Amino acid sequence: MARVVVDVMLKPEILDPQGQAVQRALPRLGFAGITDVRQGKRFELEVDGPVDDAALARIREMAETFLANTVIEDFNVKVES
Amino acid sequence: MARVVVDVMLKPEILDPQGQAVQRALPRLGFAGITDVRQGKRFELEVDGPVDDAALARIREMAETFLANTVIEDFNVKVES
Amino acid sequence: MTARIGVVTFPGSLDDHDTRRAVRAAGAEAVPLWHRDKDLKQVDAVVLPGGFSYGDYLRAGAISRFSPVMGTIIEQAKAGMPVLGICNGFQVLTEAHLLPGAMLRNTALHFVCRDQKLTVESAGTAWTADYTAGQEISIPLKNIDGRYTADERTLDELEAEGRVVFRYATAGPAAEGYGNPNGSLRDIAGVTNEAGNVVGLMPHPEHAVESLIGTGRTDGLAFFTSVLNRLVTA
Amino acid sequence: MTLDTVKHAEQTPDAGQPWKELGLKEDEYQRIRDILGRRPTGAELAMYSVMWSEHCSYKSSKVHLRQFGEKAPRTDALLVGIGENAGVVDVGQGYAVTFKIESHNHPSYIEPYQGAATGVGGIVRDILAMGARPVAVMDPLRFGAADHPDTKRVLPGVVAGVGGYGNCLGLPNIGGEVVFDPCYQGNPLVNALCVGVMKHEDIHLAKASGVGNKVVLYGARTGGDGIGGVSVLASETFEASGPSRRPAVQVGDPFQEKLLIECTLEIFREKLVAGIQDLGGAGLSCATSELASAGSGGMRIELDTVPLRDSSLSPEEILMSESQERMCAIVEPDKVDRFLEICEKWDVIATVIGEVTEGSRLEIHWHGEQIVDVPPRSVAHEGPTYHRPYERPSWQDELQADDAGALPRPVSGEELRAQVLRLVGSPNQASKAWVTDQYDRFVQGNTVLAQPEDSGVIRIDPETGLGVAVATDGNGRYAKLDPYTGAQLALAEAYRNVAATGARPLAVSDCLNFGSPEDPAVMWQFAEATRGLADGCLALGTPVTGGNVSLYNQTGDTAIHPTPVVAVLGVIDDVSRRTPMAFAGQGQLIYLLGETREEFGGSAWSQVVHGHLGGLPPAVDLEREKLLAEILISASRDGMIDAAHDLSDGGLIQAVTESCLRGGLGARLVVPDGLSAFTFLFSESAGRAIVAVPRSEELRFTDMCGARGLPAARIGVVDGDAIDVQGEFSLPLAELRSAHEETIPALLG
Ligand SMILES: Nc1ncnc2c1ncn2[C@@H]1O[C@H](COP(=O)(O)OP(=O)(O)O)[C@@H](O)[C@H]1O
Ligand SMILES: [Mg+2]
Repeated sequence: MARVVVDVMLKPEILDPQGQAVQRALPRLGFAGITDVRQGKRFELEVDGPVDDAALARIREMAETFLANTVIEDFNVKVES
Repeated sequence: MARVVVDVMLKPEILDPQGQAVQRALPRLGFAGITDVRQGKRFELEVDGPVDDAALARIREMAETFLANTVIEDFNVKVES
Repeated sequence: MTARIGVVTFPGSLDDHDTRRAVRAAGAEAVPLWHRDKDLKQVDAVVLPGGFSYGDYLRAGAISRFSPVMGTIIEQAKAGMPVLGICNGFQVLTEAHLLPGAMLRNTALHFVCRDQKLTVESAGTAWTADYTAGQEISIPLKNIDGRYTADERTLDELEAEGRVVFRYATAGPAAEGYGNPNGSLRDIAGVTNEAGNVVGLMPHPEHAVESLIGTGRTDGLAFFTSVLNRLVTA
Repeated sequence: MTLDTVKHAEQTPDAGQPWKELGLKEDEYQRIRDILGRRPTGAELAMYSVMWSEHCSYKSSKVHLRQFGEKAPRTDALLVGIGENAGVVDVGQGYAVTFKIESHNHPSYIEPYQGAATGVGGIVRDILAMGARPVAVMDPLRFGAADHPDTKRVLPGVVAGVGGYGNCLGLPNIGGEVVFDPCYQGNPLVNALCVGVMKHEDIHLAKASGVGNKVVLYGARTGGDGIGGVSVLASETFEASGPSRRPAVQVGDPFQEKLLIECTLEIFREKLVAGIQDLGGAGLSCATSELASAGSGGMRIELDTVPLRDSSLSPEEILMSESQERMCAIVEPDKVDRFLEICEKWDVIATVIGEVTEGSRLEIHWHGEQIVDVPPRSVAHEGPTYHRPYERPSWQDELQADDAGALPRPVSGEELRAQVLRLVGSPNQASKAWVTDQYDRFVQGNTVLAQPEDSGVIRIDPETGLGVAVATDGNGRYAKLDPYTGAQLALAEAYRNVAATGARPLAVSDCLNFGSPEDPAVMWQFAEATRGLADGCLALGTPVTGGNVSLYNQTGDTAIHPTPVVAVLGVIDDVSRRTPMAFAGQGQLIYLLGETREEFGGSAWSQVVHGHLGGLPPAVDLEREKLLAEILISASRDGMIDAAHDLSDGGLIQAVTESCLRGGLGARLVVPDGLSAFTFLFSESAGRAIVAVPRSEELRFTDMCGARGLPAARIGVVDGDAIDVQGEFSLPLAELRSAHEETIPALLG
C-alpha cells in the first residue's frame, strides 16, 4: 500500500482571498515576516498495488480531469516515501 | 525569500466528508485501486529572511494556534527546496 | 400540447422542487430527471437547479458533472437543446465545459444571501427572450462559490460575442441590492454558449415567481416563459 | 484485552471499574449493580454512564421540568407532548407541525464551525424522526463582548457553521438572535431550532414493538466521534482535552444528512417504518435503549454488524460513539427489502443490526458473545433524579436595589439624539444582517417572512395559504435581575413577536441555558425560571412541547446570566394576511399599543449608556399580552394594519428605527401627554407594539382597541426621510442607517 499526494493550488494569476485572509490576520496574531500566503488543497490517496509509471499516469489523469479544474488550478503529483 | 509549506489534515479518526465524496466518485469515473482519500489544506508561506530554527518554531506555533485547530486537525511544516 | 421541461435532481440538489414549481407557474410541464438515469424522458429543455450537489465537496459541481444524466445532457446541449444552469447548475455547466470559465470562493469568503439587482445584457438567448436588453431585474442570490472567473482572452471574447447575459448591477446602494456580491470578474452574473441555448447564472430566478414568497417580486418568471414561448412556437 | 462479557462480569464481581472517570457517582454505580444483580460489563457501564449523564438524564433539572406537564394549559392543539423527540402541534387542515430547540454550547466553543454545524444537524434529525419534513431552522446565539478578540474567533466560525450546514441541507433560516455580553465569554450559547411539517397520519414515534421486527441502522458509518463527549464533556468540568483519547468534537457531513432526510421521507411515504429514532447524544446507547424502553418487548442487537469507519473501535466505543448523520428504524421483516432499496437509491448505507424480541431485556452481542443484558427502562427512563439544594443568592437583593431609574438621564434634545444613535448602533441593537445574510432564507420557496422580521413565517400549504410563524427570544439581563420574571418576559416577547406577524400563538419550546447546578444560587435561578415559564405558559394557554437544558455554562465559579431561550410557534390561516414590520405606506398613522412605564432595569439603554445592570426587569402582565395579541391578529385578519413591530430591548425608538429603515421611509413622532421624551423613547415596558394604520382604517382600528380596552396612542405618522421627534430632535435615515448597519461589519468584517 503506497500513498500518493496530489497538491492542488490556484494558478498564480488567480486571486486567492483565503490565502490573503490568512496573511492579513498574521500580524494581528503577532507573526511577522510572512510576505505571501496561498491556500490550496492536499489530497492523500492510498493506492492499492504498486505505484508504477502506469499507476502514476492514471493518477495524473485523475488530477487533471477531476481533482483539479485546470481552468483555475495547477496540480502536482508525488509519491510519498 | 524561502517557501515554507504547512499541510493541515483532519486527524485520522475524524470524519472527512470531502475525502469520502471524492473516493466514492472515483470508481464511477473509471479510476480503480484507490482505497482511501483524505482531503486537507495546503498553505504556501513566503518567508522574508532566513528560515532558521527560530523562524520555523514561529511558523510551527502559527500552525498550531491558527492554521490548524488541533482538536480535529494535525499539521506538518516543511521547508520547500 | 405544452413543452416538457426537465429538472434534474442530483444528490444534494435543493431547488429542484422550486424550479419545477416555477416551470409550472410559467405554464410548462415539469419533468423530474434523476441523476442516475441517462434517459431524458423526451423533454424539450433542461434546468439544472441550485443546491449543493455532492455537498459541493471537492469543487461545486465537480462530481455531478460526471453523472449519467449529464452525459446525455452534454450531448443534447451540443445539439441545441435549451439548458439552464442556476447557481449549482451553472457550476456544473462550467465544470462540464458547456460554458466557459470557472467558479471560485466569494472574495468575502462568506455565503451571501440577498435580493440582488441584475442587468439583463442579452435578450438573445433561449432563456432571456422575454426580457429586454438593459432591463434591471431583482432576484435572490445565495452562494458561497459564486466568483465567476475566466482568463482575459475568454472574457474579451464573451463580451465581443454578446455572451455575457447578466451582470450584477452596481449603480446603486448596497441596501437596495446593488453591487458585485462575490467578486465576479467584470461583474458577470451569467453567460451563454455560442449558440445561445445554454445559459448559466448564479442568482435564482425560480425563487422570484410569486408575489407573496421570498422577496415578493416575480422578476424571475420570464426565464421560464422565454423558453416556453420558444419551444411552442418552434 | 479480553472481552468483558456478561458471563465474565458474573465471574469477576470484584473487578475494578472506571465508573468515576465516566462521570458516575458512587451511589449511581451501586444502583447499577443493584439493578443488574452483578457488576456491569464494560459495555453496560458505558451505556449507563452516558445515559445517566446530566445531558441525557436531566437528573438535576427534571424535578423542575415536571411543572411543564403539571401546569400544562388545556389545549386541543397538542398531538404529541413532552418526552418524544419533539412535540407535535395540530395546525389545522390535517397538518401537524413539530418544532424543538436545542443547545450545542460547549462543542461550539472548542470548534466553532463544527460545533455549530453539528448542532443544526442534531436538531434536524430530531424533527425528521417525528415523521416530518424539516422546513426551517433558527439559531439563537450568544457571544462574549463584541470587541473581545476571542469573539472574532468564535462568532464567524459559529455563523459559518450554522450556515454551512443549514444551507447545504436546504433549510431556510428564518430567525434567531445574536446577543453579546461579557458573561458568555468562555461559554458562548449556540442554540438551534428546527421546524417540521407533516400530515397527522404521518406522525412517527420512537418505539420498538412487534416481536421479530428488524432494527435497521442507516446513514453514516460509525467512527470514534464524541466518545465521552456526552458524559464527560457536557457535564461536570469542561475541558478541551478530556480524558478520552478519542475526539470530543465531531465533524458534520451535511450532504450525508441531506440524503438521510430525502431517504427517510421516501421511506415514510411508503409507510415502511414502525418506529424510528435519530442518533444524537449517546449514539447507539441512547437509540437502542430508548426504542426498546418505549416499546413493548425486548431487543437484541448484533453490535459487530454496525458499519464502522474505524475498525479498531471497541464495543463500548461503538455504543457511545456520537458519529453524526445516523438514524435507527424498526421495520417489519417483509418491508426490509424495500427499505434497503430506498437507502441504496439515495446512496445511504443501511444495515439490519438486530431485532425486537420477546421478553423485556436489551441484549447486545459482539461476535456471538453477550456483552449487554439490561432492562432498557433502567437505562433510558429510570436514571437518577437529584433534588439539588437551591437558594436565592445573597447578592440578589443588592442587585435589585440598584435601580436603573436613578441613572442620569439625557436632558436636552441633542443629548437624546446622541444616545439614540449610540443605542441603535450598539452591538446588541445593531443590524445583524452581517450574520443573517450568510443564511439562505429563500430555499424551499415557502418563506413568507424571515429575519429581521418579528417572526419567521413559512407557508405550509400553497393551496390554502396555511402557514406557521416562529419566534425565539431570551434576555439574560432580565433573567439575572429576576429569573422568574425574566423567563416570562422571554415567553411574552416570543409570543408577541408571533402575534405581531399576524399568527395565533399555539405552543412553546425552550432551551434553558444555565451555570452549574451544583451551585445553589444557579439552581435557584433555574428553579425560578422554570416556575416562571410554566406559570406563564399556563396563563397564555401555550403548552411547552419540549426543549432542552444546558447546564455547566460557566467559567470557574462564574456562571453565565441565567438564559432561558423561549420559542413560540403560531399558526396563520392565510399567509397573505401576514403583517410585515416595514413602514411602507407614506402618510400612514403610527399607533403605540400598550402602556409605557418608567422601566429601565436591564434595559439596553442602561447597558449602552451606563454599562449598568441592576434594579427590576419590566413587569409582566400576561393578560395584557393576550389582549395585545388578539388585537394584532384581528387587525391583520381584517386588513386594518399594514405594519406591526413589537417593542422589546431598546424600546420604542429601536422599533421605530427598524420599521423605518426596513421600509425606507421616515416617521414624525409626537411624545404623548404624560410621558417624558426619554421614557417614551427608551422604556422597555412589556406588552407593547407599534402598528402602521392606513388612514381609511383608523376609526375601525381605534374602535376595536377601545372596545377591548387596549390603550392605543396615536404617536405619529410615516413620512419623510428622517425620524423626527417633535420638539426634541431629527435624525436623517441615512445617519441612522449607517449607525445601525455598520457596527457589526466593522467589528467582524
Ligand atoms: N443568529 C440569527 N439567525 C437568524 N436570524 C437572526 C439571528 N439573529 C437575529 N436574527 C433576526 O434578526 C431580527 C432582529 O433580532 P432581534 O433584535 O433579536 O429581534 P427581537 O428583539 O424582535 O427578538 C429578528 O428577525 C431575528 O430573528
Ligand atoms: Mg421582535
